[in-house]
Amino acid sequence: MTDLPLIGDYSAPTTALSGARIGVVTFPGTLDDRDAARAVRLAGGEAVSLWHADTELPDVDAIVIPGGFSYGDYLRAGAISRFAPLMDKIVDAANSDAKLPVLGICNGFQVLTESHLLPGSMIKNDHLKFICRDQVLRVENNQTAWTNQYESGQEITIVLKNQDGQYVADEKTLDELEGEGRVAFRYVGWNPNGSRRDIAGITNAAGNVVGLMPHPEHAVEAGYGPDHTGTDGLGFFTSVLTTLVGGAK
Amino acid sequence: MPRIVVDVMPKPEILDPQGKAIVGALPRLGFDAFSGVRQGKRFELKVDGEVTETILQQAREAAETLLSNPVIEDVVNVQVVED
Amino acid sequence: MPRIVVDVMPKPEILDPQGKAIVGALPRLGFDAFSGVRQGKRFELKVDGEVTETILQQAREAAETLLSNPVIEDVVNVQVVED
Amino acid sequence: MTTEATEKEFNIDTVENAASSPDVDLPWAELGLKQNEFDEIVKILGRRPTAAELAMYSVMWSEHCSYKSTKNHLRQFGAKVTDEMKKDLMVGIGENAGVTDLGDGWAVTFKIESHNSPSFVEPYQGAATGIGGIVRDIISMGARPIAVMDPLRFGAIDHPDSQRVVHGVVSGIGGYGNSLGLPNIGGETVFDPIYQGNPLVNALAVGKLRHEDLRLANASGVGNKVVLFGARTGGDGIGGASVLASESFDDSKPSKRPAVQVGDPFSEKVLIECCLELFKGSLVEGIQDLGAAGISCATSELASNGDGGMRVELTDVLLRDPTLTPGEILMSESQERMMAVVTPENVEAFEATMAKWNVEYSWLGEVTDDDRLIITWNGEVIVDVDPKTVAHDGPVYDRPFARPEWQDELQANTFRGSVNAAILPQTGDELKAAVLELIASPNMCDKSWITRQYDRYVGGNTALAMPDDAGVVRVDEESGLGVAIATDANGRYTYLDPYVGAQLALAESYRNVATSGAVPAAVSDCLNYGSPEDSDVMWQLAEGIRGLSDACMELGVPVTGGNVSLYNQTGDKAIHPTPVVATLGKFDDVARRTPSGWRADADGQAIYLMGT
Ligand SMILES: Nc1ncnc2c1ncn2[C@@H]1O[C@H](COP(=O)(O)OP(=O)(O)O)[C@@H](O)[C@H]1O
Repeated sequence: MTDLPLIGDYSAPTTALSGARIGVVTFPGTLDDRDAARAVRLAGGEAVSLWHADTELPDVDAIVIPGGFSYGDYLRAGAISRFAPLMDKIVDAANSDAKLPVLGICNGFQVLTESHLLPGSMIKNDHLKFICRDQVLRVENNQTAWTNQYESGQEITIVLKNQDGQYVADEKTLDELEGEGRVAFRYVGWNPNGSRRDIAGITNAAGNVVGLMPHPEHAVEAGYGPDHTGTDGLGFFTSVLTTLVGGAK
Repeated sequence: MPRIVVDVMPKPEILDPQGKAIVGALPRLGFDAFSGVRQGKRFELKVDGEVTETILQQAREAAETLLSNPVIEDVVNVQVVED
Repeated sequence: MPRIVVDVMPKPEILDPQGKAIVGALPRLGFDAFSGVRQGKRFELKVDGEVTETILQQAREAAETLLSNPVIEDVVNVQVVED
Repeated sequence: MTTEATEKEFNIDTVENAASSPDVDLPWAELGLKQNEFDEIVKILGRRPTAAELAMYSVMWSEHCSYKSTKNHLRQFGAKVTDEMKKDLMVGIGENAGVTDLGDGWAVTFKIESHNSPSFVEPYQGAATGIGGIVRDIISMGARPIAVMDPLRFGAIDHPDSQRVVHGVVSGIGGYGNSLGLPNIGGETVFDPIYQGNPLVNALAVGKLRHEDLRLANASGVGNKVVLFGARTGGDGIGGASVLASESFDDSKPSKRPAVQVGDPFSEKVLIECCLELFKGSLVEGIQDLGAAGISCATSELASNGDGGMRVELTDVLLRDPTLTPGEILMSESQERMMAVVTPENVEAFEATMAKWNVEYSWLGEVTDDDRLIITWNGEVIVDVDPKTVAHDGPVYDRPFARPEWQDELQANTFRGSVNAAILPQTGDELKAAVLELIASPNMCDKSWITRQYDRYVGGNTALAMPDDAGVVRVDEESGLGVAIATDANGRYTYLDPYVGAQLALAESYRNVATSGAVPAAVSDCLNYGSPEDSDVMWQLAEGIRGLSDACMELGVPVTGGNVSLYNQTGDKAIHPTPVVATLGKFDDVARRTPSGWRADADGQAIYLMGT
């Protein structure tokens, strides 16, 4: 406790219950990496900081690409980060037989679509403004590495905050996503950014790569989450730990 | 259908954080031929029918008032494009 | 000094929220001649020296990979401009 | 990527040249200096200043940097304090921001500043760079910024220009603050026609640090290196300084200078992380952010607060615009830059940190053993001054002030005391109409259309933000140690009674912090007033400072820093005197915070009214 934790310097001692090591990626401009690391720790895992410029992927069991404005997001959200040396490794690991679980949150989701790990893309919110609110989502697919601790159809409240959060894809892709059950989350009550078919998050076919715009890592600790109480986001992190110890449904 | 293209660029003396971020990224991707990048906006205004001088004049005015912020941007081009 | 201009526009089938906002604002300001607006990006890449075919090819590749996202955007133009 | 001298050769006005050409006409008036001030500079130097020296003195002796009209009054903040009030004060007024001990080896630093007139000219960028500037103040204390707040004053909500200003300012604050990953934990939004041409954009930042990480802006240790890092230097914010083009006495007029500054929050975010890494490795001895007056301020402050002098080569500054003249480089206000002092042993580690974060830097010079600030251009001396005369010994004015003739009438003619009292609502229907009118007023209505454009969750430590009257952030995750902050002001009260109005602003923010459950511990203030050259305004200002300092004494909380924004007026119509007061309170565990906002799930709970 004596030192201020730095970005890229939040790895916890190896006391984690499951022993699972979850990497959290930091790009220049990443903002929510320490929040994601905290969420991993609160769920019982060990957070390992990963630096965008690293050319090797250390020994980790899963990866979170957190939110923020990497490289300022001036060009397109996630456009420049996608080319980080570490991203090549992450793409390979996610596509490998081992199917490394990868969660992209907000800017991380944008990085995943720019890297073609997930289809579609994000454009500016339909109302053109940044929006920060407590958002209700419905869990549409609880079979992924990151959602297995939720009930199918369960409604959860987590934080939404973004500028470029409108999910778009062509109709064919959208139909495919729906048909294959790959829409993982949908906005409930109000669509806060104009996303096609109220899509808040999606998964790849194998269920190891999940991306969503809202922020589960901001809803893991009572007192600091939505309306200062909610902890509905913790399930993402307990899900992946459950997957890793072989206990997924 | 004809369109009027309006190009708006950040003023040369103004810092362009977008261009700066791109110019930093290009060489990492092996694109080493560029010594500077600036990012501006391109608007395409659709016109139903013929582009008269009055309409072009409207586009020029819209470019100066709504489409650009004269404090930090220049309208570098207003031009009719036929498809 | 020559520059290479790259123009990127949102794909026609993708809704363009910025263009939509502009098309709503124009008539309020008395600009009633336009039936649609789309907002894209214009990049100016500075080249020190002459623009060779290799450099132009680099610009085309940068346009397709970094400067645009083919899922939502089209590169509509890559062109050398001399000052 | 270190040093890269400019090719450009100017016909430089050296110290030698100045000594041998005493009669050259200098544009001191255009640079805002008065005859007596110019004479004083000549007296200090024993010769005419060079163009570059003139540039430095003119910006550093401006109202904005020298507090020349308010210094005599502001002294009360330092004088009216007891030992008890100073108990937790680690750094008081005078540094970039005050530092308050929080216990357990933790400290917090906070400060509020204005960015009013730039925000009127270009609302988005003006407000954005306002956030950027105050955040750099916090970093330069050795702290990690942890939250921002934004008290705002706009003109009438239905005035044609308000849309431009309001939406620009709000999205600028969000655009910059959100990109830095700093939660916005509160602020104020007031609409009043009095602010039509002079909106107030005040920005507050708070940071946390371990005691041992505290850094001050001083250059000590002979032979230590001086480095400038972050963004390149452009012609930003040197509008008036273009007259210095004449310093080159040649015909190659510089190219255009930017009318406004554009912020680059990404660069600032990287700068924050990079600075924290420098602090953690103890790689810098002293550090100073570059704000108003840029390199002039950074070099003269660092040198005068240290125990030696400083020598700097100006052609080593990395430029965005190669046509800048030396004077312009000294005055440039380009954003997202810092200056630091590094020991020779740490140079390599410093460079490695810069490389990791991909931040540009250049070594400009070193700390010397005399007490001169010497600035050279290609080796030729263009500035040779005692840095204290630039940074601290600027002019001080006792501006005349007097209670305005109209003040009595204004007070007599208040609602209750006047004929207007007769129209106070009496019947149920009248009361209903009055209530409806009140809740429809833009000042009373829901502000979530603003606050939802701000990220209040980032960092995971926000315990209270909107709709609560105080923002609360946790500082230490293990113990729950934290702070509450509220900013308040009421321009109309202060107009009616400048002394009591300032006290009411303090009382309100103090109450808001106290009711959140925190123990009020420190105050920062942003004094927004009209022209000090108007004796009515000067009286409002004098009364405001006297009122606030008396009240701080009464409540036992010290003022640890702040900012004065003057000349907020259109023609001779000044804004209402608006002293915005921020109170910071301490929590030993933020888990005990008490929300004040009405909550949907509070049905059935009792409501009590306390006090008189
Ligand atoms: N410009 C602003 N920036 C951030 N928060 C703001 C701003 N304006 C208002 N707020 C927040 O919105 C909430 C309601 O504000 P307001 O209506 O002024 O409350 P009150 O009247 O109780 O002071 C408060 O939490 C306040 O901090």
